[in-house]
Amino acid sequence: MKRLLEYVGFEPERLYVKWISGSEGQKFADTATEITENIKKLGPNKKMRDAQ
Amino acid sequence: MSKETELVRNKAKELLEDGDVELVVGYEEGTYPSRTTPLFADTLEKAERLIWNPFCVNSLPKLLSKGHFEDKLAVFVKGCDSRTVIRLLQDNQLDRDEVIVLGIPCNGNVDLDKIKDKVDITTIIEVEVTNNGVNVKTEGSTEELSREEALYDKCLDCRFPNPVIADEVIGNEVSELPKNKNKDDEVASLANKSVAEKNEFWEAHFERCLRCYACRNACSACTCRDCLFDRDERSTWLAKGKTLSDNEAFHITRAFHVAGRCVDCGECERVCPVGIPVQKLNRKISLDMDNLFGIGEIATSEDDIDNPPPLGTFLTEDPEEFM
Amino acid sequence: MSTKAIDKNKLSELLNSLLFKQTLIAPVEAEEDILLFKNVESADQVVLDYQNTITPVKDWFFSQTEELFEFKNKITELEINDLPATDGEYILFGARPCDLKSVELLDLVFDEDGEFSDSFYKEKRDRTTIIGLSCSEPGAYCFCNSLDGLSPTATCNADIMLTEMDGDYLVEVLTDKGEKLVSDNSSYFSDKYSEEDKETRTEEIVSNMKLTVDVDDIEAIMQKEDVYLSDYWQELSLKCLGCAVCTYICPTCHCYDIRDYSRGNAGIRYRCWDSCMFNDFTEAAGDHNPRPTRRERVRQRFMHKLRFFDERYGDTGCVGCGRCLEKCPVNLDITRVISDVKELA
Amino acid sequence: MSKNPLRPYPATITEVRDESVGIKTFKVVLDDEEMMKDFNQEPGQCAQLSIMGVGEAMISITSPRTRSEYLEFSIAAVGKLTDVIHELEEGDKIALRGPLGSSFPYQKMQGKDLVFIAGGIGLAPLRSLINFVFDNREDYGHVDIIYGARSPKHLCFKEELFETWPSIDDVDLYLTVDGTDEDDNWDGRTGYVPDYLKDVDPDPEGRITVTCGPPIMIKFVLEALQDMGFEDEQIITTLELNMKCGIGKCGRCNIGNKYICLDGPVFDLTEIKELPIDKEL
Repeated sequence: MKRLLEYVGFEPERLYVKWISGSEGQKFADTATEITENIKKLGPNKKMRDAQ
Repeated sequence: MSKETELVRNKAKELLEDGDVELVVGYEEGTYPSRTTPLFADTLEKAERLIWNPFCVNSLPKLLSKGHFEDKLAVFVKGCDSRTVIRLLQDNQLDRDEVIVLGIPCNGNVDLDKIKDKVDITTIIEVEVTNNGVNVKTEGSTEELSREEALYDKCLDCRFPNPVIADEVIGNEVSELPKNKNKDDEVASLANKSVAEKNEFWEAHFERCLRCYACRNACSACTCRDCLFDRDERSTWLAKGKTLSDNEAFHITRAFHVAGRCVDCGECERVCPVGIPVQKLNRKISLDMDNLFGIGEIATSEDDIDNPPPLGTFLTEDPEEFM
Repeated sequence: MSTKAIDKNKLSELLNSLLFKQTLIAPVEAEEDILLFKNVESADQVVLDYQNTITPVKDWFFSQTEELFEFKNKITELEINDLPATDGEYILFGARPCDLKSVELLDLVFDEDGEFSDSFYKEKRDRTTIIGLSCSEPGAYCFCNSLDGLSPTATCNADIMLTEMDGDYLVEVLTDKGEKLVSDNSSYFSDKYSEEDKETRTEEIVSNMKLTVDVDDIEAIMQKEDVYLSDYWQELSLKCLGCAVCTYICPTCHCYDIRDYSRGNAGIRYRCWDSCMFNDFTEAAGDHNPRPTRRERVRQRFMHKLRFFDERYGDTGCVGCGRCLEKCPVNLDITRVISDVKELA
Repeated sequence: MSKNPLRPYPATITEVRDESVGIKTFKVVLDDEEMMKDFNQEPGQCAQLSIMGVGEAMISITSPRTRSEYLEFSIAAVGKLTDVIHELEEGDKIALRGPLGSSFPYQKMQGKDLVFIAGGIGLAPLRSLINFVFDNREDYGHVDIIYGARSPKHLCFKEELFETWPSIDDVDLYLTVDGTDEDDNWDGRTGYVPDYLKDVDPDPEGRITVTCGPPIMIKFVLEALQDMGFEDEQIITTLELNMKCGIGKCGRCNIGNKYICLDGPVFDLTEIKELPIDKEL
């Protein structure tokens, strides 16, 4: 999926897929923080902006 | 009458006469001798209308996948179409015992859109396709064209000129075809472009999409009776309206749905009225699937019928890029 | 009203000058060999020697997707508002006679007098001046000449009609709107041609038509019960893929769907093209479907074009543009259907 | 700019009544008073009801214009939109446009005896005409109402069936149910509507019949009426198909040269016989 989205012109950083077990609370929090920071750096998505 | 046409008619008549089948599915002349249209011959009279030439392009097995036919039938297939047969058998859309597959080796199909500026397509009498080029004979003259100038793009990169499944092969086997085009290289070169360039490329194409769903309806892998795109009233993420993002969502979703099931027949791209390079999407997915699951080319022999598509099964050794 | 002439190079000057004041919609090449009517920014983009665009000009008057109104809703509050009306004037340049005729037919559907006149269609129609362009070279699948009142140079409801001559265009000024455009830009036009010149040119062009079909009595034949119930439709439906190419590129098909886009407490209602070829088109609640198989759907399409449209509006619903037979993935050919049906009767 | 024919107008639900199993009746008033006063629906006409963000459906107006201060709709929950409508309560908003479609030929019926034959929710479109007739009682002759439902619980408009209508002069009511459950306190007839019609056996002379119900019931009623000697013009029914625009353009409900939403839903049998139909609708 990541590969295809990248191919059609999405920034690859916009899609995260990660396996986190229910017991890995810290890993989940860290991942969410990491994603948020990266997305902030990327700025708003320019693709598919005309969606209603 | 060409030699192939004669063979096709004789075979059809023989099968109908002997009562081996009730119906023979082939092609007849369409609007012009250079245009063909499917023919469902259930009588000897109709079998006399069958033809075979390099204009016999659309995939016939797809027309049989609706469960409309109760009687035993025979169908003519080219190499690409024969992979569709395997695809449909994998999905239980065809019953192997009820279909006689008549394979015909193919050198490539002629694209009327490509040659219409060079010859008057209404006057074409005969066309011969060889490894070296394409000779188009019209009422007035003979035009010698290169394969690139005359054949469908999908045929320029053909890896299966001979049927991979057939109860009988009619005509001589084709030796290896010249590679006039390399789709995989095209995919790679597009993939190597910048995010912005890729975006621009696809948006220009998706913007034109009419959402006529010809690509879906012609697709060998699209066999759902009830397609999600017809059920969009129930989904909130993909609207029927034609906007760039809905068009884009449609194409990305469709590409995923055929992942590991696309047989690269190229019909999607051929039937698109607005020239969207659909196959460039599907081929990318096929290459990714091979890369991830090592499946290579799918639907290349009768043995593949029992190989389930990789995304339809789970194996513990499946790759997990996200762990 | 009057016949004039315009030089080829002056035509593009004229288009460029019109562009300043009005929006120009004209055939452009969106991709190799893919011609579409689009908003044009410069006359250089306009393609003059094309045969048929992929989508017909109906796309301009009856957009594939049209927003109908906006709403804000909560359970006990509801506000519905029309969207701001379009303003400005438009010029539709380069419509071929088949497409011109189709606008005449769509007028019967959308622009009728009465309370249900389609305001969206009508608004665009009233604000658009149509400059038609005769076909100099009919395409391989064109058969307009077989239909009543149509030919590669028919003016139909154009305001101005151009016909390519040797080095220039014969200009027919046909309506008040056309008259206004020509008098506002009189320096571009000269008085070189007469009606006779047009007739001569028409004969010349017609002689190049490749495809003809005899449509005489087709409506009466389609009315016969035997024809309606014939096995022919079943046979024909076997090769149909059930996609909507034929209906979406057809200049006279006018079916649409109505849907809502909504997010939170607000949204819009829009309509979009729909097709009688889709299997869920007539499906009602409870999965009841009066056209349950491809047989009924294929029959409906041809019946509607060749019989029902005529019965209701007094004109055949086909304009002979040839798009459907050319673009149909399996070449399901309306000219062949017409001759086959005649055999049935 | 001319009026947007696809735009509905806000309205308020002023009453919700449970009618029968899965059917509710909604009393609706347009928020714009002028518009409400001018609505002026003819008996048998429909309106498009919308819930924004969900969709729109053509529903027959079950109240007559002689009671012009409100509009009533009896709705069975059979799909996405009607399910949402069923959740609405008094005071909630809905959107509405209309009146749409053809009406019963109530002028042609004047001075005639009338037979109404309905099954299940098929009584809803007839109810607007029945009440219109009763509000103009002296213009019409004898009235027979033959009505059936799956079970006593499925009978709609019970108050009118058992109280209002029987008390009106020169009216005969014939009620029947397909079957009963143990808890039904039913001492009336059990059986199908077409059979009851045959037993009632109305004389075709000077009579007009109006029927609406499930397709299979309509089929047998039409056959029975013709057998009894009714002419095609004396037999009036309503057709229903999936409709969208309601104004004869979107193509969904096209049969032959007719659009059911615009030229229908009311047709007499002469008109129906002219339509190209190769199977039951």
